[in-house]
Amino acid sequence: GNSASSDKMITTSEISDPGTTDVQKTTSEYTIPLNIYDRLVEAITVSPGKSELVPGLAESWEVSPDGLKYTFHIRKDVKFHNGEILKADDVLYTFDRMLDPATKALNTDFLDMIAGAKDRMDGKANSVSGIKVIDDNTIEITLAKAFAPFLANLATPAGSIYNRKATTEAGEQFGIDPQKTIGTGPFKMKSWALNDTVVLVSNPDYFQGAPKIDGVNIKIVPDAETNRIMFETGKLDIFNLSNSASQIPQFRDNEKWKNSIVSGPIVGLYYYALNEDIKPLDDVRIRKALQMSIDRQTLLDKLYYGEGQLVHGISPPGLLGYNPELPKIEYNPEKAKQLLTEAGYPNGFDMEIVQTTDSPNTLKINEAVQAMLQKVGVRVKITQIDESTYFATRQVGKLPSNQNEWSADYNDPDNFFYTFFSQKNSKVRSYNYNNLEVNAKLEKARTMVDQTERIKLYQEMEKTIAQEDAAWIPLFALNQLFVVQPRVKNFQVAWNGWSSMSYYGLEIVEAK
Amino acid sequence: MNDASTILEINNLKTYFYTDKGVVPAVDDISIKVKKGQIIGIVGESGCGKSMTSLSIMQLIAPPGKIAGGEILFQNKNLVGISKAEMRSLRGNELSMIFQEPMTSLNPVYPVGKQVAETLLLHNKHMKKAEAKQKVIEMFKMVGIPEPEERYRVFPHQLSGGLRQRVMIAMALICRSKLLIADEPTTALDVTIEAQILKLMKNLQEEIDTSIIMITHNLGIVAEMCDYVYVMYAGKIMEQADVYELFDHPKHPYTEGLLKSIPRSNVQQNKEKGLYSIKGMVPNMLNLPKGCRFHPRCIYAEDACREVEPDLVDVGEGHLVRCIKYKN
Amino acid sequence: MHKIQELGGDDVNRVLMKVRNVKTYFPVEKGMFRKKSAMVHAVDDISFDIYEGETLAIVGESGCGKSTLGRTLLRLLDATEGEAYFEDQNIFELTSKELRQLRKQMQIIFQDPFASLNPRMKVTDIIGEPLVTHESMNKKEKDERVAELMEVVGLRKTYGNRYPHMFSGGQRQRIGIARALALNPKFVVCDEPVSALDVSIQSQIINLLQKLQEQKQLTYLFISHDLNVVRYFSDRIGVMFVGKIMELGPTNEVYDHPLHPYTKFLVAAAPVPDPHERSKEKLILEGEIPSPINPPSGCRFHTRCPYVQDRCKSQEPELKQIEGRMVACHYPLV
Amino acid sequence: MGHYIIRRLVISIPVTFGIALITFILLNVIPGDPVALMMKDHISADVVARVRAQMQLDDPAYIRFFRFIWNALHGDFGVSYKLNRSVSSLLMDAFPNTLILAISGALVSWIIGIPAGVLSAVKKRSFLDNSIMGFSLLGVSIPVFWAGLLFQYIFAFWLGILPVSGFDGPEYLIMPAIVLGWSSAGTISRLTRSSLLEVMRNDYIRTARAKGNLELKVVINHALKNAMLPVVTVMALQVAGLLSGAVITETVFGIPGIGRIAVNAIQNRDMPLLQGAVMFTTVLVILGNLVADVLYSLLDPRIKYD
Amino acid sequence: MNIAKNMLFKKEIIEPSDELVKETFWQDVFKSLRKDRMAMAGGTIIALFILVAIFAPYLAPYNPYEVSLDLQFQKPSMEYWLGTDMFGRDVLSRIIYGSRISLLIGIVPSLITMLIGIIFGIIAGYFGRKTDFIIMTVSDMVLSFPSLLLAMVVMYTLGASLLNIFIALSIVGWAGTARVVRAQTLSLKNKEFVESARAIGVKPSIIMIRHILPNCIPQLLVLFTLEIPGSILSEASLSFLGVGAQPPASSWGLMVSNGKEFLFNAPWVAISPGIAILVIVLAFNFLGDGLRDALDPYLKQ
Ligand SMILES: Nc1ncnc2c1ncn2[C@@H]1O[C@H](COP(=O)(O)OP(=O)(O)OP(=O)(O)O)[C@@H](O)[C@H]1O
Ligand SMILES: Nc1ncnc2c1ncn2[C@@H]1O[C@H](COP(=O)(O)OP(=O)(O)OP(=O)(O)O)[C@@H](O)[C@H]1O
Ligand SMILES: [Mg+2]
Ligand SMILES: [Mg+2]
Repeated sequence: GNSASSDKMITTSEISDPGTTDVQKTTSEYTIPLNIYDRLVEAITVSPGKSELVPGLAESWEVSPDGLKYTFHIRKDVKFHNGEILKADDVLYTFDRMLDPATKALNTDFLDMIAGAKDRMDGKANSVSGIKVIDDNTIEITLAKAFAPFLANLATPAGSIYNRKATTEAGEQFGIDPQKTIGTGPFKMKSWALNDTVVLVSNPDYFQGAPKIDGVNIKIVPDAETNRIMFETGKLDIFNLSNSASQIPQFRDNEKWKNSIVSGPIVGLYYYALNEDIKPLDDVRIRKALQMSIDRQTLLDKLYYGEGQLVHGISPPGLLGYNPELPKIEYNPEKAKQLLTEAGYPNGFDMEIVQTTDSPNTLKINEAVQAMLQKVGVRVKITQIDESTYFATRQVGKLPSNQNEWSADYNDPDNFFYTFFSQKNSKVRSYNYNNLEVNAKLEKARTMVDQTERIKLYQEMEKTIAQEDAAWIPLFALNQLFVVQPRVKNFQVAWNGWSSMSYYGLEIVEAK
Repeated sequence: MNDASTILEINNLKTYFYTDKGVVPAVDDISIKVKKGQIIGIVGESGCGKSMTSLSIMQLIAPPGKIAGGEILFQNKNLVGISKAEMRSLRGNELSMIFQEPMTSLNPVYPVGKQVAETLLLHNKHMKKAEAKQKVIEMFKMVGIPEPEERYRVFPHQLSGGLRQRVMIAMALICRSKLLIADEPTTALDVTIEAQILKLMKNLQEEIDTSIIMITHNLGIVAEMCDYVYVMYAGKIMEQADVYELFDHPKHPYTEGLLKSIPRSNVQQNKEKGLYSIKGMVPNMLNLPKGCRFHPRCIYAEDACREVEPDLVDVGEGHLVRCIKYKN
Repeated sequence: MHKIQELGGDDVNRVLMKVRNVKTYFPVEKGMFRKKSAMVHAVDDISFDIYEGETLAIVGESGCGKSTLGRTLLRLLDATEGEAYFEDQNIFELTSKELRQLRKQMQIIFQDPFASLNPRMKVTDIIGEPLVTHESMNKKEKDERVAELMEVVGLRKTYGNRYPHMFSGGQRQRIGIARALALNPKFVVCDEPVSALDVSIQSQIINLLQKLQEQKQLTYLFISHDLNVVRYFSDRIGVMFVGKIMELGPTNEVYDHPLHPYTKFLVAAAPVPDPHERSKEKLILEGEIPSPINPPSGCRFHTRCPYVQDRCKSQEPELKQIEGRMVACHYPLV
Repeated sequence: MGHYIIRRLVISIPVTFGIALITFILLNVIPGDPVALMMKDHISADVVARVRAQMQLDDPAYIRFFRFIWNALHGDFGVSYKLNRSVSSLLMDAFPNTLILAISGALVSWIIGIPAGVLSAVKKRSFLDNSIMGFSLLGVSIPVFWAGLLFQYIFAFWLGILPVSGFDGPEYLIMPAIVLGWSSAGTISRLTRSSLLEVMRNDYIRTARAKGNLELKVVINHALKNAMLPVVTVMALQVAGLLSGAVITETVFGIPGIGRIAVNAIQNRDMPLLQGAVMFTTVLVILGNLVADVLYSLLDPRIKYD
Repeated sequence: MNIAKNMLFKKEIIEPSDELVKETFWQDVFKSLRKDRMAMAGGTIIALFILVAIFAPYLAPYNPYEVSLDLQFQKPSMEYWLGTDMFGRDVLSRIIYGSRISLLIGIVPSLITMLIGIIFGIIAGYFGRKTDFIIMTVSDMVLSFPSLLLAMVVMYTLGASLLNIFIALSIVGWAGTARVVRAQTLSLKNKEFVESARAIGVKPSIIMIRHILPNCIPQLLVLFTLEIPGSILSEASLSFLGVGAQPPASSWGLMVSNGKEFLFNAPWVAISPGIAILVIVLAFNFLGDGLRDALDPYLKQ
């Protein structure tokens, strides 16, 4: 019986099958990894939209004053699902595996700051010089350069720790074959019917105590409406409204469900990227005009039913260093027109907005924005291209303007600022924003050890990038909404959104 | 005229087609009589209503066609208006038919033996299949199908035209029908095969003593097979007579023309003169000429012919003609 | 060009066409999948001459290869082997351009007046098509010529812009004849031109063909299975049986004194339109026509021949000259 | 027959090869990059370049193509980029689901289509004919994703008698099969109708009537078997077509089948997977064709393959 | 009795009597089509939709592209007959304008399909042998490639645009037409009138154009009317998969697939374009069936 009402299994759904649970080989779809593996450090949600780093598999750690050397003390009582005891060697193995070219890992960015990582990746070394096992319970990691968010970085799903023996034995099947996919987490993989269901069962030996539920059925349900009907007929315990924002009012206004909605802010935001290589977007006046011609409040109200708040810079609320004092970007089509005229485009200009073919939600924003820009004379053409082309074009810095979302991997401004505007990433993300001063500051901020100074620097940069240079158009940070069957208790919106949903704390209480 | 020897009597039969272009009087008031053991012939050109006459007897006229009048007395029972069930019990049993196209008249997906047996089983509710098969094989032998046991199982396409027509004949005669309607049974066959089939029919007729209505446009076949002949033209009978009488003393100009226009092998024809031919062509059934329907093609036509439709008059010895020249 | 020995007949008439050892085989396509193992021997080694101005009839039962022969001689089908000379040109060796030229000289009239006219073309265009194809005529000249042709075949010229389905079978056959005659050919293959027609119409068409032959000195290869028509219409007759010519000679002689048993039975089988004849015991040929895919060994007719001898089963008789005629029989009925 | 089948299969080799080539070319002229796609928003130029090299994606196209063909000939269709699994096992896992769906969908379409076709042929141009044809054409005219949603709404939401989505038992099959079957019932019924009408004109039908058969028996015993000949061909092809054509049904009803795999493969530029899926379905269609021909020959005594 | 004397050389004109059928082929077909009520209803609806498409700017009460989020999801009312969508655009106006794209998507690919199919089909059928083998092998490939997937791949390759939809649907569709035309050509090729043209010395290319093509037209016409609804539905499927018509254009398929998510809270957004598709598809089907019935005797001549 897989139905939601039976026993103490939770049934949830995903739009598409993750394909693999090996976090080293995927850069998204972290829900299952988060529940079956643990990390040295964990980022937990302390209150809606707020997170904190807490000890995970490492019960404590020390950082050298120069911020280069990290020493982790690993718990002694942790058992893998296969019965193996966690040792420092497993950590070494895991991180080495990520950097080993044979793995063809996609998430190397999370570890490539470790000393010797580059050589390992390029096949010049057989091990990573910066990782040392001191004893079974102690591991020392040396960085090539100071990297302030390193701990937060390790707390991402990409930092999940594997078991050397099980992983080596599993070979290519690791992360795929449920029986061979071994972690230390509160849940174990039981079965996996591709494109149908993944079943997780609770791990009674979990080092923090067994979960209160028996397990989780994750159904793969590609169609949003099907999802909804499944939820309403009790076939799902949790319904994620983020894929069907249009259903929000339905549930909000529904007597039966309105009290079952769990909502929370997430550390993430919606934005438009502007490619400065494409004329006339190279002109800051144009970019500012665009910022001012979009009525972001209306977008938020009409397309997302007000569930969220506007963002005027780069950091969304909840992110370390979020600046609530930041001046607001106003909606002012008159001024926008004036700016356009100043820039030499009194009659507006033609602009292309691209998006991927199968993202109806993006299309809605784009269509609305298309109409808004039309009012100031900017003629927008929406081009839908397939995801593959989209990313391939973006990678070489040629993608026209596009709307996108970003939610935090780890709670640090670096995850936003550096990701978008560093010299390295500005091209890959097709901004082609080249403010050398900012570039230098970004590199510097990474290595700063003094957190207060560092935050100040970020807030300064935020003003420059988002408001003076208008390098992008921030839109808003949305709340994440879920409708949850009444029998499910303790449901909490993860600080950074659905993709990092942990089921560990959930409980099931059958109503009498 | 209800004497016991008359098996079929058609009186004033009218079969009309109600099409959107108008009414087609395919069979227009014809009367035919068939005696027991007699072979009567119906001749006429294409489209003159021969097949429709036979289908009317079988009550197989499909819409938009309809029997618009007259009666068809088969063994003194009027088939017009008879119940469907009653008609079905007659079809294939007392009254059967052979069609022109042996190639297409057999169902391609069933073995021929089975198709013949079907008729038998349909009309003999208690007959066992094995018995039916036995009878069919006997019948096959009788119609001259070599190796009848093997042939029972073969499919129509595996047989030649002549054999298929034999199967059709076996099917028609398997219930020893009283009346067999043969609608151009040999048109699709070769001369040598045609001769075989005609001979076979004649023999069978003598043996089983059925009556036959032989429909054809070939005067040669009529001369060879029939006792009494009806000549049809545009839905009407123009002349009817004993076969010798008709060939020796054709009275209607149409019959006369038909007989003359056949190139004869036994008469030395004068090539310089050319063949005799009837001018013009068969009229459109939707728009028949006024008066005698043959008058536009008739070399003797007078004014009167253009006005009144002549009656069929008896000129003695069972010879009837529909021509103004003959009045009683 | 080598000299070809002439076959049979007197030398008074000029030979228009010489046919030598022509074979036309068709690969048999079994089922949906083409497996070309067997061949239909539709025309199997046939030789004869056609004289200018004569009507040579070919008779035989269905499937014996009459049409195939006619079509091969016009090169509408490619012969498998053999030669055919039309006024000393081997038509099997012509290039497609030469062939198109030659087509003005030789034409064909088909059996089915329904299938032989393109239902989507107007009568003028049907009759005018040969003119447009071969002569650079302007529209007016063409229309005049078409009108003339229509008149010749007995069609009212004002009906030129009608479609074929508006005509009766006999009229359609006339259209087909007009089309065939448009380029003033010398040689016309008539492939059962009257068998689809009613008796009353049939004689009209035969008369027309005869009239045209006289007026235009046409040579006909007249294919038919109606022995009565053939007897009336042809000068010489060739009797075919399963791809071969069994007997060839002047019509009346062949009819009155058949030398080949098959001819004898064929002639006897035709129903005679005279009831007085019926009391006579008819000669009836037993058995079925053999398949042209696997013709019987020896004489093809031996399986049905009442006079069969052992030799007939193994040795194939050649077409020999006997009493001024050609016969392919070991034991001709002399 | 054996020979025939073998030769048919031999003939289908160029077709299969051609399809592999076409798919390959199509997928290679698109500017997309599977590695970039795998990384999505976390894209990094270095990583992409490195992983591409590791995956031998930078080899010239023809080398990759022949490598693919060579491996495919050895039964190895490679490993899906996106799903990290062997393509063969992915397809083999999804195939039974799709097969069951296709067959039951086809069954539904026959159950609706054939009687509808027969009825409307017998009652040609009557009210009954029009309404039956209308009903079966309705299935064709409603986009599948709509019909699916409608059924889910009615049977799962309102009436609560059928499961919404998934593939855990026979009850899960009912709605998808009906939706799928209804959408192709129109084709079947129309074909049955026209084929039957044509057969009914044949002389042997008149013969059957002349024997004294009941009209119903004439239709069923004499006409239907002949009329079904072309229908059967289409039916076999239809099953083959449904195997890959059920993409949308599979999506709406969450059925883990070949169609969804193929669509995902296209979307993810997952070359090995798409190649595999296309080859797989192509072979199925070719087999479907063959089955159709063989069935035809079994039903129609006139056709013999030897 | 006096038999007519020598008739042979008498000049004789046969009157093609006026009693014989005078209608041309199309008049005849049209006549029997007119009696078919369903077909006529279909034809009328199609004609209406075509008129709507042509006069869209005059008929549409609002600008179909005008977004005003304030008017989001207005229920059908006197003001907005069919309500508004999530961008506050008038659904009726969008349907009216959508008819342009949807009809184009129905007709253009079907035309291209026909054209390619005719060319390849006739050539394959007429020349046979190797030409036939090659063309038929290619068409086999297309036919064995799942059609929706093929269309998707093509759309991905070429990018989503109206033109590319035409191309994608044509690439998918031509093979079927080619098969039909080829079969027809094969049967026509042996017809006596084609042989007669060859006997006259007409060139193959002209035979194909003058004699074979016109006789395929009835069949093609039926095929054409049935191809159109197929294309319209394919576009709806492509829209569902995200590669159909591109916004702000309003094809019915796009409207239906976009509106699907509001089927419960704003059903009017999706239902009316859905009905439009349904009606036009049914109309074409009924017309096609009617044509088939009307042409029936000619298809089998
Ligand atoms: N379905 C129909 N609709 C209209 N008229 C019809 C129909 N069927 C037959 N007819 C007409 O009925 C007339 C007689 O046809 P019938 O088949 O009896 O001729 P026939 O003498 O058997 O000719 P044939 O020698 O060609 O078989 C024809 O003129 C024909 O036009
Ligand atoms: N294109 C073809 N392909 C294969 N076989 C053919 C073809 N044309 C004719 N045949 C076969 O060749 C043989 C001779 O055919 P042909 O048409 O020449 O006969 P025919 O004497 O004209 O017969 P009919 O009197 O029926 O017209 C027949 O067995 C026929 O089946
Ligand atoms: Mg008849
Ligand atoms: Mg012939």
